[in-house]
Amino acid sequence: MAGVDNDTLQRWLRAFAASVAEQKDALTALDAAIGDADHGANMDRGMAAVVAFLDATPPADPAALFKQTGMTLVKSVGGASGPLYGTLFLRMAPATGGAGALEPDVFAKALRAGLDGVVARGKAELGDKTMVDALAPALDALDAALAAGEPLAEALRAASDAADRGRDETTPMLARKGRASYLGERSIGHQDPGATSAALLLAAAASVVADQEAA
Amino acid sequence: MAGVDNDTLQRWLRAFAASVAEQKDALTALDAAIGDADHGANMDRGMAAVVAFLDATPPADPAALFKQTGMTLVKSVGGASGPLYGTLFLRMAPATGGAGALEPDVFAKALRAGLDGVVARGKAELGDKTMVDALAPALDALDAALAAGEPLAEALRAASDAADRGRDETTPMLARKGRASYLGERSIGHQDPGATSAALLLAAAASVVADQEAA
Amino acid sequence: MKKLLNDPADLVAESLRGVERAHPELRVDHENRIIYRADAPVSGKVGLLSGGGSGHEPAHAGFIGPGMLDAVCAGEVFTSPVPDQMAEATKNIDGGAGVLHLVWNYTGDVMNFDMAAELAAAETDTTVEAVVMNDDVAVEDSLFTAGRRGTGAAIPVEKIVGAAAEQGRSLSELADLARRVNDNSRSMGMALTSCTVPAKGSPTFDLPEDEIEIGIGIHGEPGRRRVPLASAHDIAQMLVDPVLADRDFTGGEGVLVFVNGMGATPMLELYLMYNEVAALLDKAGIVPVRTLVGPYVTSLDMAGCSVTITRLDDELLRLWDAPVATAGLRWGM
Amino acid sequence: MKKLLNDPADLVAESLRGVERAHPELRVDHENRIIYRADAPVSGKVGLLSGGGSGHEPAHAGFIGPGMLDAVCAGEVFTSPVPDQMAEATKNIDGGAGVLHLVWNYTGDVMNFDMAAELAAAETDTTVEAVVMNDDVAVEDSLFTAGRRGTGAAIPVEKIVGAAAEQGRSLSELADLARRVNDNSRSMGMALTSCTVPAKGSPTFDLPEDEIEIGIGIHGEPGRRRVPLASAHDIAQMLVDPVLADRDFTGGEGVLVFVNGMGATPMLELYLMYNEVAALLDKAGIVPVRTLVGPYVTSLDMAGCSVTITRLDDELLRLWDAPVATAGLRWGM
Ligand SMILES: Nc1ncnc2c1ncn2[C@@H]1O[C@H](COP(=O)(O)OP(=O)(O)O)[C@@H](O)[C@H]1O
Ligand SMILES: Nc1ncnc2c1ncn2[C@@H]1O[C@H](COP(=O)(O)OP(=O)(O)O)[C@@H](O)[C@H]1O
Ligand SMILES: [Mg+2]
Ligand SMILES: [Mg+2]
Ligand SMILES: [Mg+2]
Ligand SMILES: [Mg+2]
Repeated sequence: MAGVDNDTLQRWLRAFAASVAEQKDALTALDAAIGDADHGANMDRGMAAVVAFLDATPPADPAALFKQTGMTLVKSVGGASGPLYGTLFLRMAPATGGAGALEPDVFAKALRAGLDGVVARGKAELGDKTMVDALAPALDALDAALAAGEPLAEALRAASDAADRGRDETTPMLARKGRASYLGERSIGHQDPGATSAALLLAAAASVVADQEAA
Repeated sequence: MAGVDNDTLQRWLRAFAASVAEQKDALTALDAAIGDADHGANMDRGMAAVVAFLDATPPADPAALFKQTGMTLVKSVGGASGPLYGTLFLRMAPATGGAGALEPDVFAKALRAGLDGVVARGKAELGDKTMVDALAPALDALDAALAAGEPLAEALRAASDAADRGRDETTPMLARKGRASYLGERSIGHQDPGATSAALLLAAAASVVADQEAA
Repeated sequence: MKKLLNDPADLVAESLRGVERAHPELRVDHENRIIYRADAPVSGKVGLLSGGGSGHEPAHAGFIGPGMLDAVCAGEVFTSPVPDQMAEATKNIDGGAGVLHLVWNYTGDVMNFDMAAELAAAETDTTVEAVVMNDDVAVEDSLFTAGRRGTGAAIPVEKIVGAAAEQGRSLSELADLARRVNDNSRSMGMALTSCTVPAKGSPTFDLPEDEIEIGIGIHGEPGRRRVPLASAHDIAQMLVDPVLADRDFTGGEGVLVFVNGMGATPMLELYLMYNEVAALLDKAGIVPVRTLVGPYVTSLDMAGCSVTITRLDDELLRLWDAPVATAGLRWGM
Repeated sequence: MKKLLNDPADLVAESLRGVERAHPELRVDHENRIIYRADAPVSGKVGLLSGGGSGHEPAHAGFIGPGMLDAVCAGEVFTSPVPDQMAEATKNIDGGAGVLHLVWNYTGDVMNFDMAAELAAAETDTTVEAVVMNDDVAVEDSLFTAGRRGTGAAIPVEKIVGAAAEQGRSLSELADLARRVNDNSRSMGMALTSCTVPAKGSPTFDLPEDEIEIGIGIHGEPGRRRVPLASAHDIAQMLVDPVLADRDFTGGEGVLVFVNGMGATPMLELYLMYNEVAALLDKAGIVPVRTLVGPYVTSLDMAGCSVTITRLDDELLRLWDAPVATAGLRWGM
């Protein structure tokens, strides 16, 4: 394949938006248990705004797409997830190097830059029970699979599986960042909402790239 | 018998206090349906205060007893029932003519003076769904029985039965006085709390006078 | 029942201790449950007395102070205070110009205030006048009922008469003014939920999740009718229509619009309601020149709201704007 | 869910329309959801900006006006506003002396205000400082958490800094003052019930009739621990003890005691709580010189309360007493 093109990336964001919309109540229910019951509404409001600009004026290349996605999320989400997801996409933009379609390693590097942005902004470490616990193992798995020569679709599948595992592993963790940290020990036993939405992001990527390759 | 003596009248008030205490929640439940859920608490507070002065400094004669009962109720009950029950007893006092024990017709006249006071204060007519609907038929029955030559105990039994019937008859009435009147048609189908406590007052009288005669 | 209290029987007494501790500008007679302006009686000024059952906070004690009331009597929850309290308060706020009783129209309150006036007349030489406030249009056919309830109108009546009393107006002038503000006011309320009287321990009535009560008072009682849960837009219509049908509010300097929270309704929702109410008034050509939004006359933990409209003329507007310093309403000082 | 609203998605927008209609002394930018003092920017004065999620009314818009804030940004219910709003507001309240961001310590609010400051720096030449308010002692081990939440301290911080800003103090002086008031303040809250976020439509958590949450924040979240329903007396102890354990409140001019209602708790109960709290402070030799009792920082329709103690020195006391004219706090003007 000639890398992930702009259309596929837009399909990725649309697929993510669709699964966020579908999982909205589930995400909010997770946030009700250890937070303030708005993660589903927050992410859905943001991704609906992203879909709206995709419909109206789809950006011309991946850098513009990521930048506008990041800006839109920052502008429309609020809360903790707005700056974090916003930063993730804002940092991905320059990492594309202006390419019209992203080679697998460029896509992976862009995602890594995004994660670094999330960590820089939120200061969360692995094990703090946040979205980082889904994103970090996912990007490690992606890098490892690409290094092992696997095609992007397979590598993203591995990344998505790792994100799911990372998400599941947040359940027994004690939260140390975000609102859930206020609960102390009582945060144990609940799955982190942000890790859950992050796993949806990886799953959407795996699915649209697999479709692109199949097409 | 030599009329209702001061001791019996005090037993009457104590018996009324006891049944109000026992029926407190039931009276409040009736008031919750068409009023503001305080009639049981109001009457219980007032009658407990009456019992307290009976324990501490029992008045020397019926006039003093009724006056202090009336003043105590006015001072401690509040709401609509405080002035009404208070006035009932305050008006009974002078109607005793200063007697140490009340002949049946004097007792009946005192009660009638009390009812007149209630009507003067509250302006309720028969059928307005108030305590008057229990008190008025009761005193009519009392007068009729005494006129027919029945002994006081029997006559009070008849009065108590008439109060009970009057109380029951408030259920289908549309309230025109007090809080229940705000409900309009919706007051229909509920028994009036004040008529219910008034029926307890007559029942207590019938019971203590029967005991006095039996003794 | 989940409430912040110790023994429900002590609720009013303990809450008054809190009022006393929190407000050095007030004086509390605990035995008689009277709350005074610390500087009462104000010499030469007509004393203004109100009061009623507890559970309506900030009414009534929240409206004592310069520019408003001189004292209030507190009853048990939802139960009128008693004549002795009122007579004692009347005596103590008489600065030589008489005392005006501002009475919320409920059978119990009216009868107790009547008896208090009789007592005061018998025991002292204080001149007492009483004005009964009765603004609630939910009570129709007032000839066949205890008459319209006193609800939100008490706030403009007490505020405006309070300002006029500070100017040194006479007892009869103030009584006329109170009647005028009352006549210029109409209210209508609704409940999303009932409330729990602590001594009872459970809600006064049950209201299913999909129904509301229209035409309630301020005592947790059921209203005039039960309707399906509706949008704020439709609820505003159900409140404003009967108010406007009952009185002409055009003309004058405009109106005071008072959207009152019943206790448990967040301000976020009250402002949304105000938006709906203001839009309806706009359509009717009625001009809100002053606004009050918030929980002022509550019914314990009831969720819901009421709307009071008061027509203002130039004089009433000036008196509304005059300085006031109470726990519940304060400006200009 | 029973609430006064139309579409839950429009709640914040429609409520802001109501705020605009009810308060001619405020100006509302609906597109950006910013509420301003109508006369902002005040030339020569440092602009004070705060804000946060909606659902805490009267916080935040209730504290805009002379002597307090210049603007606030409103987020969705319980969701921090976004950097664009904050940057826009910052620009518009800069009277030439810079802008102070008073930030409630929540991850989202802090990150969004950070980004706003970056934006403002990039787009304009406004000097911005930010002070984070974090007074909630329920959050222990703050090294291993997002840090203590900002709760009731915001009221004294915003009031005192607002008064100082009117005096023309510089941005850095005001930032120091804000930090000082924050450092002098500690809070602890509890919930009798959860609350219902309209977009969710059911309570955030379930709390059985016989249990309460101790150590809650202001977002309807569960607290630090769940305990059996207790008397007001015992609850006061559970709130006051950790506050006093965390900081010495003796000395100075005394303290400001702020008993805050979470939204659905009647004032009758709040005054009773104040009585309990004051008794405990008395025992500890702490002198309340100023008091605030009422719903000021709410959590929608949550029942419960929080206690905030702020140590006042002579300067802080004078600034607290200085005139203020906002919808939520007003005196001296
Ligand atoms: N400091 C942080 N670093 C990374 N992720 C975080 C941090 N704080 C919170 N999160 C993530 O944000 C999620 C909550 O997002 P959301 O509910 O939308 O915002 P808020 O907590 O402001 O209501 C958490 O589940 C967590 O995964
Ligand atoms: N005008 C009246 N005349 C006679 N009885 C009345 C009148 N108004 C109310 N009542 C009686 O008072 C009862 C209610 O008493 P209570 O609940 O104690 O007072 P409140 O209505 O002030 O809460 C009613 O059930 C009715 O019987
Ligand atoms: Mg959240
Ligand atoms: Mg009653
Ligand atoms: Mg009552
Ligand atoms: Mg949030």
